[in-house]
Amino acid sequence: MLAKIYVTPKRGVLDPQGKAVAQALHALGFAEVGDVRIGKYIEVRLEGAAGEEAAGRVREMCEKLLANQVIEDFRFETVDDGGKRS
Amino acid sequence: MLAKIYVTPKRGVLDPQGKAVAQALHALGFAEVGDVRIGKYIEVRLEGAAGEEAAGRVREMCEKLLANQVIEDFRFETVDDGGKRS
Amino acid sequence: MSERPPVTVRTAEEHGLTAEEWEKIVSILGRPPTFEELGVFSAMWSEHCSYKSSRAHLKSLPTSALHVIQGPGENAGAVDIGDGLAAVFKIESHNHPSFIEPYQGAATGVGGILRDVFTMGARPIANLNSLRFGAIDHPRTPQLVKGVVAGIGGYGNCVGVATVGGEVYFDAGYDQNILVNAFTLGIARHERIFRAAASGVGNPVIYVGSRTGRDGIHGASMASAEFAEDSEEKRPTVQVGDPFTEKLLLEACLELMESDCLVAIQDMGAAGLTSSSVEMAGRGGLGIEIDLDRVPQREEGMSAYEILLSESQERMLLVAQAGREPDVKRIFDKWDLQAAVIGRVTDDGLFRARWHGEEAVRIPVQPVSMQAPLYRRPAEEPKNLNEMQELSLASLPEPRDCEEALKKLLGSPNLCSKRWVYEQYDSLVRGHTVIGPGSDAAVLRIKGSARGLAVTVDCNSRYCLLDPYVGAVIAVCEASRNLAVSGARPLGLSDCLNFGNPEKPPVMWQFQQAIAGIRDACLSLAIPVVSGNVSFYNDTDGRSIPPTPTIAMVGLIDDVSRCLAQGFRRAGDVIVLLGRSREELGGSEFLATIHGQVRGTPPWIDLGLEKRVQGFVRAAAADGWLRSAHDVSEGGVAVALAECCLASPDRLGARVDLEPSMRSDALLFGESQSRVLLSVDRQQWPRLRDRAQRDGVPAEAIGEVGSPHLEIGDWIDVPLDELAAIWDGALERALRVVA
Amino acid sequence: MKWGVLVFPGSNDDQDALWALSSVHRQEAIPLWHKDPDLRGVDAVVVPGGFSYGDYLRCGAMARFSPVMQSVRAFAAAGGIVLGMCNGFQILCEAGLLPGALVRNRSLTFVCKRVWLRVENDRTALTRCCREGERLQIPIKHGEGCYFADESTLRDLEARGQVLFRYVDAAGEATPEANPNGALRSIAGVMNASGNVFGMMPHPEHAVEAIVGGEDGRKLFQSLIEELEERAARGGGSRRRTTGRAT
Ligand SMILES: Nc1ncnc2c1ncn2[C@@H]1O[C@H](COP(=O)(O)OP(=O)(O)O)[C@@H](O)[C@H]1O
Ligand SMILES: [Mg+2]
Repeated sequence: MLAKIYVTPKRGVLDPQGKAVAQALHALGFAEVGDVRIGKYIEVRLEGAAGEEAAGRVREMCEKLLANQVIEDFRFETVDDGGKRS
Repeated sequence: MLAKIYVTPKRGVLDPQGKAVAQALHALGFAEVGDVRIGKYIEVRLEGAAGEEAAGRVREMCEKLLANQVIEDFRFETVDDGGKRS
Repeated sequence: MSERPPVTVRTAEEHGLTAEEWEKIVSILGRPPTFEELGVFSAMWSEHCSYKSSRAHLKSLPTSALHVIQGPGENAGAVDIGDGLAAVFKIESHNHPSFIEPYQGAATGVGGILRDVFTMGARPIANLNSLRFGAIDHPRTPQLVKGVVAGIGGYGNCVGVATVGGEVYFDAGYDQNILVNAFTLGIARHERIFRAAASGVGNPVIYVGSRTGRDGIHGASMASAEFAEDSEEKRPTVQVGDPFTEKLLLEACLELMESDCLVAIQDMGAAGLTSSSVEMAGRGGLGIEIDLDRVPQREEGMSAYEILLSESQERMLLVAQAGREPDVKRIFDKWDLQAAVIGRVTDDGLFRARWHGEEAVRIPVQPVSMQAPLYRRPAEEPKNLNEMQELSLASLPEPRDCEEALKKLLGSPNLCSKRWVYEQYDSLVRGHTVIGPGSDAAVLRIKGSARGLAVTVDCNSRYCLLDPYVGAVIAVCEASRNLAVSGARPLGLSDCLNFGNPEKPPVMWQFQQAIAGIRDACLSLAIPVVSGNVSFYNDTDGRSIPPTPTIAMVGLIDDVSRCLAQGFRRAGDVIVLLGRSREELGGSEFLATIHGQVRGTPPWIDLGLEKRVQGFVRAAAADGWLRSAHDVSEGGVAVALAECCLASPDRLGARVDLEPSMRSDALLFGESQSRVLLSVDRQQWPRLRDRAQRDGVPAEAIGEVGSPHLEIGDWIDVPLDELAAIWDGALERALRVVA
Repeated sequence: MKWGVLVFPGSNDDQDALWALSSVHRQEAIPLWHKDPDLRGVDAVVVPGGFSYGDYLRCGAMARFSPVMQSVRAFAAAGGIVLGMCNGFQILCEAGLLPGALVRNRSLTFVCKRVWLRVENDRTALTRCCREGERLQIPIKHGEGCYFADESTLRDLEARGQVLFRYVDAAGEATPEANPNGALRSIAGVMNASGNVFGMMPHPEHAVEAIVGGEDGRKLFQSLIEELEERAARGGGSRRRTTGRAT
């Protein structure tokens, strides 16, 4: 199984990375660009795990390690891809 | 419109962060964790843009700036969320 | 601004103000404050901004000397360093934010102190940091250390200011309350030192830097919950640092200071826009009027209260000459920064803030500072002090194997190499670094001059716990000694007084004792205090941290090519021990590491001898008589010798003999003060000995440099490689616990 | 000779490069502001270290779009000498003027220390005052200095002598322990195929004075100075004498 995890800066928390990229895109002529927010995208392969229980474990990983909940939110989805690499 | 962009390390490119996170997860008792790969998740809000053309623009942003194709792959999706914040 | 809740004494109490303070506010205004005004008072009268518990005591510190250009009271202190230049410096704490979010807390701590220094017109050339963490095996420690160190590096490296030194200690007393103290040193030309006093009625007040968000709003969390329907939305958020913007701000401000448009400038630190406005108006004896709607905002729907009290980073407030707004704007445009005129200087002595066309704040400026509360809080010696000070050496068994003890000490987190920490810092950028991290003090050259500056930061909080007066005396002496062994003469110090809750009489007692210690040491060594910071309320669950009066000190070297580092340089040199060794182990690292005890009284210190030793080393260094110098501190002579070997560029060992005049553990590991290890050319030694005798400095040749081993009498004979392996990687090994 | 040192917002070692060139090597050296495409007639361009534009997305990713870089591209295409150090190396890779990319250090931490480099090719404009196999002690300071390129690129680089320096130990061996960032094949610096664009992670501009950490970096600047003088003496003719070695 594959867990796809999205970690994003919390609302209201300054995102200097996003700010800088928005400015750069404007400078490159992408005038239509509004807000940009940059987070992490993490793929975790899980051996032999499945279903509800696996989801619970992924949540735990996020809470314990992958997201810094003081400044970041996270969400995730799990896909059963038969063990193939994405 | 909102573009959700995923930038991931190319296969074969070193991902020391992914390796370190996998190790840390093991140490925390998540024995089921296999490979971990860490990339970027970028949300770009696009004002007044839509459809095919917007997608073309997003592709251009990725190729020009958001991903370095020597080491990274990208993919993206666009969602019309009526201009709401995600 | 309709439908606002009535502001009462209860609201004030929720803002951390007392009933008497509330009465005072009402009498100053002649009416109850608005909600925004209450926010302003609570911020300005907080311990952090008003120093209400410490002010009375800080007055006793010596702050003047002929070379002091700016003492305490401005954003940073400044001392003359010759050639028309001044050294501008200050240390500041960022303890609580770093415990909550170590990376960002430490990063924004560095950002804040950098702004304090460049606000004065100085180009920052060096950063230092003083860190205290809990026990190394406390489950939270590794993450805190990694986060804090990465944050300090992440910010300083990106801004392009070299981080050249610091200290790191581990002690269970900081398990729940780490300390992150950051220091910046800058250089300014005398005539370009800027101050934060507004002047010129009608001059524009200009906001520059990042937009304002809801970051770290003081006291707002509970207060706003009452009237906000969407309280989640308005919760104060952690401050995230943006070092790139800081770099632009630094360059833009320094460029602006070269022009003649600038009247006054102040960074927006604690209590943000409010305190910078009130302080600039207050120092100039004038008023300031601002329009909150014109403040660049990051988020929608911010309230007046939030804009006034936001602590968003990387912002500055300045007063420019009327009519020069376009020049100011041009400079900030060049650096892609915002500059918004948000108000003007007035002659009415009021701080007024308009919002949505109404006046939300109208406060007389002088009373906010002049009538700020001032407390002489009760002080009382801690009940367990006598018991802690008891130590009977007779009951301690002497170590059977001193070599084992040395190895254990060198591998202990407090004495091992801090390389893992300082390699994460760019210690070279801008090319001033003559001696970087890894010696007693860092040494920086002054470009275009033969001179150099030496900087160090020191405090042994174990000594301060056992006797805060003596501990503080030693902190000042050790800092000064670290400068002396680098060849420098101290010019001034900046202190960061980290203590527990001042409302507790034992904490207040520790504080008063420490101040007295700093005062006496400064008077004796003739070192003025030119800036500083007090951090109270470092307690968690009713437990206070050990008193930690951190001392950062800056010194001058007339010929920087004569500066000294601690490592041995040449085989065959004579090793000389200066000072007197006593049989004392109280509060030592040896006692803590080998016997697991923190007790006894700190080492004896004789300020007269201290002064003579320092003067002697400095003079000998200036005359080029010495090859290396190192002060003897934690771990005693044995550890100091090992450090001289390990810091030697060629990893030279040493053969040493010590007169067995006392217990072996006290002889090898005792921490008697005012001692220094020198290495000198054999030819030079007789001359040096005579000079020492003349100067009343005990000096003894104890051995010789050069051997692949460190040998000390019959006690120790160990290959340097073995010591290096223990010492070098110890911190990394200890921290490589689960990420 | 006249040197231009690019200044981006966030450049930090620009002052060090200017100092090394003007105060130490007695060259004429001027800053070139990123918004201005005019190279003001310089004979060589230095892309300095730092954190251009904060390096918030990827190191060097944004700098390459600046007006000055468009001119540098043309300058390089015409055979002009361009040297990128640290962030400058990252920028040149991002701009496609040098092959490969620089990724996060193996340790995941920033690292600042003096390292040993071994000169791999002494027939280049940057190394002509060195001997092949010679060791230089020069500091590094970066968080993303791990050189990466795909296998075939690496093979080409090696075959054409485009690898300039490798990280080595005190004995001159390219061991894994001596590799401070995990760079593939211990590569610390490379040049382009025509031998006029150079990139290296170490900072030679921080190794030009004994009092602040050594003088080994001087040889590299001296090499370029000699190259430029020789070119000038030839009347700006063929700019291609010391190019990549075809082995
Ligand atoms: N947090 C830190 N940041 C930078 N350098 C540090 C830090 N901690 C320790 N160092 C450096 O490591 C060396 C040893 O530190 P320390 O044992 O505290 O020295 P000393 O006892 O002489 O004051 C010093 O050169 C110091 O500057
Ligand atoms: Mg010391």
